[in-house]
Amino acid sequence: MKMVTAVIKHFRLDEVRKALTAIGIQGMTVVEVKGFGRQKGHLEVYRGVEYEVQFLPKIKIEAAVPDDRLDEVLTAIQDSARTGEIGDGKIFIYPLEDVVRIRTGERGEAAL
Amino acid sequence: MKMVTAVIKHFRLDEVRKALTAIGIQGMTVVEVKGFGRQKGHLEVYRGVEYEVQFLPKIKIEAAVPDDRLDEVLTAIQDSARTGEIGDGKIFIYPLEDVVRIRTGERGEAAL
Amino acid sequence: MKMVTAVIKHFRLDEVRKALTAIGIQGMTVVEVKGFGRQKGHLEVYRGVEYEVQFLPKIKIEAAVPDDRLDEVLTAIQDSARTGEIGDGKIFIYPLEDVVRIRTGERGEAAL
Amino acid sequence: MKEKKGRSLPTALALSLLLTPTGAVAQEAVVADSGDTAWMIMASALVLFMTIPGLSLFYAGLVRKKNVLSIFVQCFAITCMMTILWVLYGYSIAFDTTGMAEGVFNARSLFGGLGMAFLSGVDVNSLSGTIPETVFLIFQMTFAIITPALMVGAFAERMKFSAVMIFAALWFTFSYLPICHMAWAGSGALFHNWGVLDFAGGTVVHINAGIAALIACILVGKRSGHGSTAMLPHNVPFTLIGTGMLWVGWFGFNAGSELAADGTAGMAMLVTQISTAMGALSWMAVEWLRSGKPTAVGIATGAVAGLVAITPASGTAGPMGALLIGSLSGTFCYFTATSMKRALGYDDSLDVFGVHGVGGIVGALMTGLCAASFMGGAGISAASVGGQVWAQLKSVMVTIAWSGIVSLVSLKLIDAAIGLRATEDEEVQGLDLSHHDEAGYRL
Amino acid sequence: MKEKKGRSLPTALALSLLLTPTGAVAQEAVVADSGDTAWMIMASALVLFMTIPGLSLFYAGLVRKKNVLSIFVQCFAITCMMTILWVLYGYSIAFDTTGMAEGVFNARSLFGGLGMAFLSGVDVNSLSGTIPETVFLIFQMTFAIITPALMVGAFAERMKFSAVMIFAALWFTFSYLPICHMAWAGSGALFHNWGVLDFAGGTVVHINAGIAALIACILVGKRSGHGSTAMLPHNVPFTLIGTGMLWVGWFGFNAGSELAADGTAGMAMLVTQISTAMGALSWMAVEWLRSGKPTAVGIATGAVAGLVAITPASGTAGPMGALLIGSLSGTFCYFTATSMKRALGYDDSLDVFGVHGVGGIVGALMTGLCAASFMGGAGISAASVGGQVWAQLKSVMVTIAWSGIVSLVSLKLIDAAIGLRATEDEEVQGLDLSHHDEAGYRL
Amino acid sequence: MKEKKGRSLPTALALSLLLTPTGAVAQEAVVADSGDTAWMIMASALVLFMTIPGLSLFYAGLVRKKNVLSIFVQCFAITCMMTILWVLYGYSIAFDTTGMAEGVFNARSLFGGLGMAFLSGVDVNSLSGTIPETVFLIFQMTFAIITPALMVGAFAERMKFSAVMIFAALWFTFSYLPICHMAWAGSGALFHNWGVLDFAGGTVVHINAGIAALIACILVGKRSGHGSTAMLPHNVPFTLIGTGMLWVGWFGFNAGSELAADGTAGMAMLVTQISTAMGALSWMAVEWLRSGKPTAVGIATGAVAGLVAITPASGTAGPMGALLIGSLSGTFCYFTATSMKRALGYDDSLDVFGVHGVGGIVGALMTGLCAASFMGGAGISAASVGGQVWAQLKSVMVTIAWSGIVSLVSLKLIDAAIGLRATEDEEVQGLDLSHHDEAGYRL
Ligand SMILES: Nc1ncnc2c1ncn2[C@@H]1O[C@H](COP(=O)(O)OP(=O)(O)O)[C@@H](O)[C@H]1O
Ligand SMILES: Nc1ncnc2c1ncn2[C@@H]1O[C@H](COP(=O)(O)OP(=O)(O)O)[C@@H](O)[C@H]1O
Ligand SMILES: Nc1ncnc2c1ncn2[C@@H]1O[C@H](COP(=O)(O)OP(=O)(O)O)[C@@H](O)[C@H]1O
Repeated sequence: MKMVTAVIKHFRLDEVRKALTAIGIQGMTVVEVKGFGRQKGHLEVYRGVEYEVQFLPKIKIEAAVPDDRLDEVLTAIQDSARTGEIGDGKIFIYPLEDVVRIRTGERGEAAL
Repeated sequence: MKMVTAVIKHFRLDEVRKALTAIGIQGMTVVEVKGFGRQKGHLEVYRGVEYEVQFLPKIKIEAAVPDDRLDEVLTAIQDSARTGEIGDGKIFIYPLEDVVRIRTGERGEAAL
Repeated sequence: MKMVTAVIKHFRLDEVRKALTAIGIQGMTVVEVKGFGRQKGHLEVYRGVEYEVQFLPKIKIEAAVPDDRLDEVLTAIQDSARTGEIGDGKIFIYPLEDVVRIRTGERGEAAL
Repeated sequence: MKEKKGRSLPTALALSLLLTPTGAVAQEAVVADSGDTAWMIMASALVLFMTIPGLSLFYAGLVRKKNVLSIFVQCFAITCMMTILWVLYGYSIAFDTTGMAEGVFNARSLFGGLGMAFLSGVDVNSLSGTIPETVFLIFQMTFAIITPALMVGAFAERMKFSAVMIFAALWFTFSYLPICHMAWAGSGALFHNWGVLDFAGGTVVHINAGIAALIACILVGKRSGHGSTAMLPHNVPFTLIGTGMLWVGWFGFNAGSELAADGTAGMAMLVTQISTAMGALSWMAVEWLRSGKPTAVGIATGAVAGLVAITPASGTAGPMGALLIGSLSGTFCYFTATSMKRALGYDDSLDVFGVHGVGGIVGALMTGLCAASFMGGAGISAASVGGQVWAQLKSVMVTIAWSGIVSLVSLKLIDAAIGLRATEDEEVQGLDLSHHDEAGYRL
Repeated sequence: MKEKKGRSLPTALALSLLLTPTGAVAQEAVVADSGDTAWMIMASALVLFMTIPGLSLFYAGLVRKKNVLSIFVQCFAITCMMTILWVLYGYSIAFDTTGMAEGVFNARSLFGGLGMAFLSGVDVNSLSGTIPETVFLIFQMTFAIITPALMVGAFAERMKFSAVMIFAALWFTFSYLPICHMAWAGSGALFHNWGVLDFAGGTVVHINAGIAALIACILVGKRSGHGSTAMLPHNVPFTLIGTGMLWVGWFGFNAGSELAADGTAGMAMLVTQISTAMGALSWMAVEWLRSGKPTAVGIATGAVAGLVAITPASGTAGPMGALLIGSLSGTFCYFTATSMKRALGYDDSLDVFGVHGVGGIVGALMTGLCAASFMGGAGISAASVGGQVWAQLKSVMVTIAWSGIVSLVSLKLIDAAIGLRATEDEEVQGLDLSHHDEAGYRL
Repeated sequence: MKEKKGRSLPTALALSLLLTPTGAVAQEAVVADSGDTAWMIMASALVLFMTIPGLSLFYAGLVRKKNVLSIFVQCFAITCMMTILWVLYGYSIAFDTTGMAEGVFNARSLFGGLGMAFLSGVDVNSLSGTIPETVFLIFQMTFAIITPALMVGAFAERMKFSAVMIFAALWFTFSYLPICHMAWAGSGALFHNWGVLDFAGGTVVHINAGIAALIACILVGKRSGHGSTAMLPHNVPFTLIGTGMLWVGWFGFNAGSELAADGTAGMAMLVTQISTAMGALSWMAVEWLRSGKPTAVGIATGAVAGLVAITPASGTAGPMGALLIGSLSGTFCYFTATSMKRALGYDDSLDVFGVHGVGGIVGALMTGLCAASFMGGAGISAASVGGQVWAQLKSVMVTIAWSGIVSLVSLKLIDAAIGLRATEDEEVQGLDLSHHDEAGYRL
């Protein structure tokens, strides 16, 4: 199994959730994060004082998926999260050794 | 080493923390997340307007553990987090290559 | 590639960010977490009522890095995050299978 | 020379009960009374406080986090704009009585002239009854401020800021001012001629704004995601703070409408307190029974429903009437804001129509009944209750029709000219960032 | 016919200093005074503002996030319920003077009859001294509202909503009304006969509520996790906003208790301001010395301690007395809310007893001393200070015993009938979700 | 004996227009007027409300989350300290008129003596004009409270708490009290002799505090990270709530400065409302044009700019003047707080100088013009406008120089003694935790 983690733009969450649900991904976990990437460094001015915007609000989605669904999932996320502008985010793929469903004790892909 | 990550119900945090402490787990990191899983999809009504509850507030616990403590840890979490109802959550087990304690520079299991 | 995850003290974030930027790390993702570790257990009193401080506010930084930059990155984080006091935090190194840049579809180290 | 404007009682009632003393007072009242002035300065401050920050907080707490500032900006900008428009021509169109005569219907029964535009004729020494005219006109200004601000809740989270401002200006000019004139400009004004009782603004303020709100939320359309995404309040404590401020400020609204610190003001305050308590308790009770748990937003909304409904009656109802009005309003508004809204499917974001429109109508009609002596009211006879209720009903119908048409036409025009709605993207991002370039919180 | 109720000075003092002018005023006062009425309308608004939103905010900020709405709902629902109970029978039991006579002790020294139940006899024209009776009864109503609301802080975060409401109703009926009557119903009332000085409610409001709070927090039991889990304020700014509102509103409370806009009202305002400042500064100083840093919640609580303690003395103390009262109260309350509470181990969540109970007792006793001329007070002689302090002490003891017993019995009854506490699960989840089906914030 | 202090009109104006009626009133006014007293009690409450919680909220919302409590603590502690200092010697130095005579310049033209220290001579019966002296001195106290509190915004987020308190005490004593005396102590006082018009505190409050703020923010130094890190408001709704409270409270400030509930108070209220609306609208308009979007903080700051600028003019300007003053102030302050601050590079965290300093100067000068009859003002002739503006300018220069020097010397002394700034670590951690051992929120 893989843990697919995507850092995306805030307002794309709904699209991505729908795209994943559409291809049958049953679960995911979402957390608000702050991102620092290429989309950095623009100067802003507030009340006459300049500052550099360093961290931008982003959303991180984590979805554990069976190995054979990986490509499909990546495509779904890419398509739904892309706006074409810098800061669209990244997807990180971690190896996952095991999963346990707490309620039933099921393990592995059965637990997804 | 493994990184054991559990997505659990909010009000179970204290139990889980106690259970882990009881078996000698010294450290963990906790973050508030929003979960989307099977426990989804119920309709609610607010002021006459229907909506689907999609994301539920959950707690994610991360604890790095030595390989030989893994089973014990999984059992402890399962026992303390289970309510028997849908939405009890999941445990994800990641391989962990190394750990560093920042203060001392210790690495590996010694750093846990 | 590796995913380097560091749990650090709040007010060290800026230092760590600078240290990583200085060695050319282009991106990172930051999230507020609560830490439970050795730095626990001190009693405080509020309005005449005692309590044990269990969770301390911490910052978790995640940075995906190419394998060959790993040591450099670890040193940079250690140096910039260390205060020498308990609670300085830990670094966890995860294997990372792949990375995708959403905007362009680039993969692997090219996507970092 | 200037007569005590604004809150004239209907002829019948005035004749039988109040004409002599009022007349007497009016003739003596060549000097200002410092006690009345003190009270009316404070009453005006209270009513302004209802809008900023009261109503702003009440509404701001109910929207989603990403739109919190848009509510504040709209309420504040409306406050500022109405202040200026009131000074320029509003006061005159509402209260210029040139060309009016008791019982006569003519164009001046519907709106005043421009003789007092730019506040011409008002100086430090002008009086209005026993208070300086400046104080009277500020008191009335605060009503002209809060009324359009009330509508903001209906099209919250999606209407374009510029369109909000233009709509507020048009509606104020063509609906608020005429209805205010019909109700409160005294002899010769339409509602006055009919003997309508509207002490503090059931028609002028609540029905007027409530209908406009309904039309607007329909024309602007539903929020995107309505009916599928949760649009829950982001800061309920704000709503409750706002409720407290509205409640306390409403004493200025209702008891202030007496324009004097006297027994009627005291009674207005008492019935306001009673009706509000009953509105809140009845909403709480119905909700507790129907859904198992009394909510905080529920008790707050019920209180506002009680406040709204007692408004027109506050000068003529007694404590018993207030108990009745409050309970009815809490219950009716509960069902409008839940079952009825659901059945009809319009998206009145913060239930402006459900509370102000419906509560206003309940109040305006019940005012007729509760003025009766047998209800402990100020004293119309049992025999004339029917006639009074009929007069009330007529004023309600006129207000609904007038405000509805003005709103419809104004919104259609604005839509054609510049569009009513924020774009989908702006809406998803939130009006705070997209329209005001600011985030509400960095917590 | 109606005499100026509520704030009669003790016989001795009245005879020596004030009887003649007061008598004179009472006889002339056949007409209302618009200035006094203006002030008393506003004073009533200010005291209501103290509860909603003032006190609600003060308390709401101090609890944990998951219970923020429960505080608001309790305060609002108590406000509504007390309004109605006051109208139904409260005003009558508190202020009906039938059967009372100067110096005579009988059942009517403890509570009034039901002759004015349903506000019978009150109309637009009734006067109470120089103000409409409606205004007097609303002013008093706001006291009857805030007193039970004060108790909410003691059993916050764990008591069942229905039990809170029933307790508030029982305690209001059997403890608030009698103590209010004893203190303020005039000739023949117990405290009046003793010559007790309680200008604005040291016994009636603060000790009364403080003792009930102590009993209740003990009987309801500690919050689960008390003594091990942190139960820190979730929104300190709310507490500070609430403090500001309480402070400003308290001018209505204290200066309003004069029932007129005159020199005594002005002096009451002045001593209130001074005592509050000293309460805050002394708490800040002690905290700074003892724990190294002055906290925001500390300065806020110290201010409230100063406000509480000056309350009974505000009509008779001078600036010097206010400096003394404020400093003592800030210091005493600091130690009660920290060291003493810790030693005794009860869980008075928000220090209602520590501030209102203790501050009220300090104030009630010091009122005797600070009324003395040599303290710059309103004028009892040095010789009679001892007797005055003794009278004060008696009233304090009666209030403690009375409120303690009523609270104990009421709570035991409620516990037997429906239980006092939320379940463990409900408490862990938070009362907002478990009792009111709502979350405070979505930030 | 006591004359109506505080708001004497300049000699020329008084002689030509107002001397006779004022004189007449002053002679009759051996008794208090309950209406004036009612209003002034409320006006005092309103001005206190401006500081706690109004200004505290306005500022607290604008700082970063980690410093929110430091703002509140500073505002509250200043409120308490000023209360006590005012009672001890402040009132006397500001308003003791011993040794003063019309037109005479001597030491007493700059500050009063200590004859009324410890409020000696003030009792329940003392009058000041038609109101109790206690009420007059509380009203003035609330001005002495808010003025130093205004400065807090300039050195927010970095100045040491102890240094803030000492600076506030020194500056109050050596700058606030003298300028207050010069402007408002009546015959013989410097600004009075010059015929300066400062109805409610353009020089005394706003320029005085604005200059001190500028000096202080320069001497304390920039916040660490200034110019690179974002220092955005953490809670804009708080700032807007604070704005609403300031706005409403300002009626107490301006209309209260009439010390009576009369036509001038009414007109002061009206021009205040108009100027505020124009201040907000003009800031909004300029911002909309320049940066494409009107912000919430912008409309709020513009409103405050309008309030500040009308303050000195509020007793003499008419509606037309108010439109002008508000628009100018909104525009000027916008450019000061953005372009000019950027060009000069000082770190006035919350634009105290930009709004109070600049707005105060605009207002003080325009007061001269807008008092002219052709501007609809209270009535100086076109011919004397030049002289009036010159008098205004002189008072502005004196205030700038005086406050500047006092601030500079005080801060240098404090710096030498204990240091002005929190340490770098404390600043990074935030003043809430480092100085007050508390976190603002646990959300
Ligand atoms: N090396 C990295 N490690 C962890 N997170 C990263 C890394 N690089 C980028 N991110 C995350 O991805 C987000 C988007 O990256 P960015 O470089 O701004 O845009 P893009 O991927 O479109 O070029 C960042 O805000 C950050 O949260
Ligand atoms: N595939 C997944 N990837 C990541 N997180 C998941 C996944 N499936 C479930 N979760 C997390 O686990 C939580 C509980 O899952 P759910 O399916 O609701 O209940 P249960 O595991 O008891 O059947 C979800 O709210 C979500 O946060
Ligand atoms: N085994 C662990 N798994 C996950 N996170 C941990 C673990 N141990 C420590 N942490 C995190 O690291 C932080 C610092 O650890 P702590 O033991 O307090 O200090 P130190 O590492 O300096 O000895 C903790 O607050 C916690 O967030």
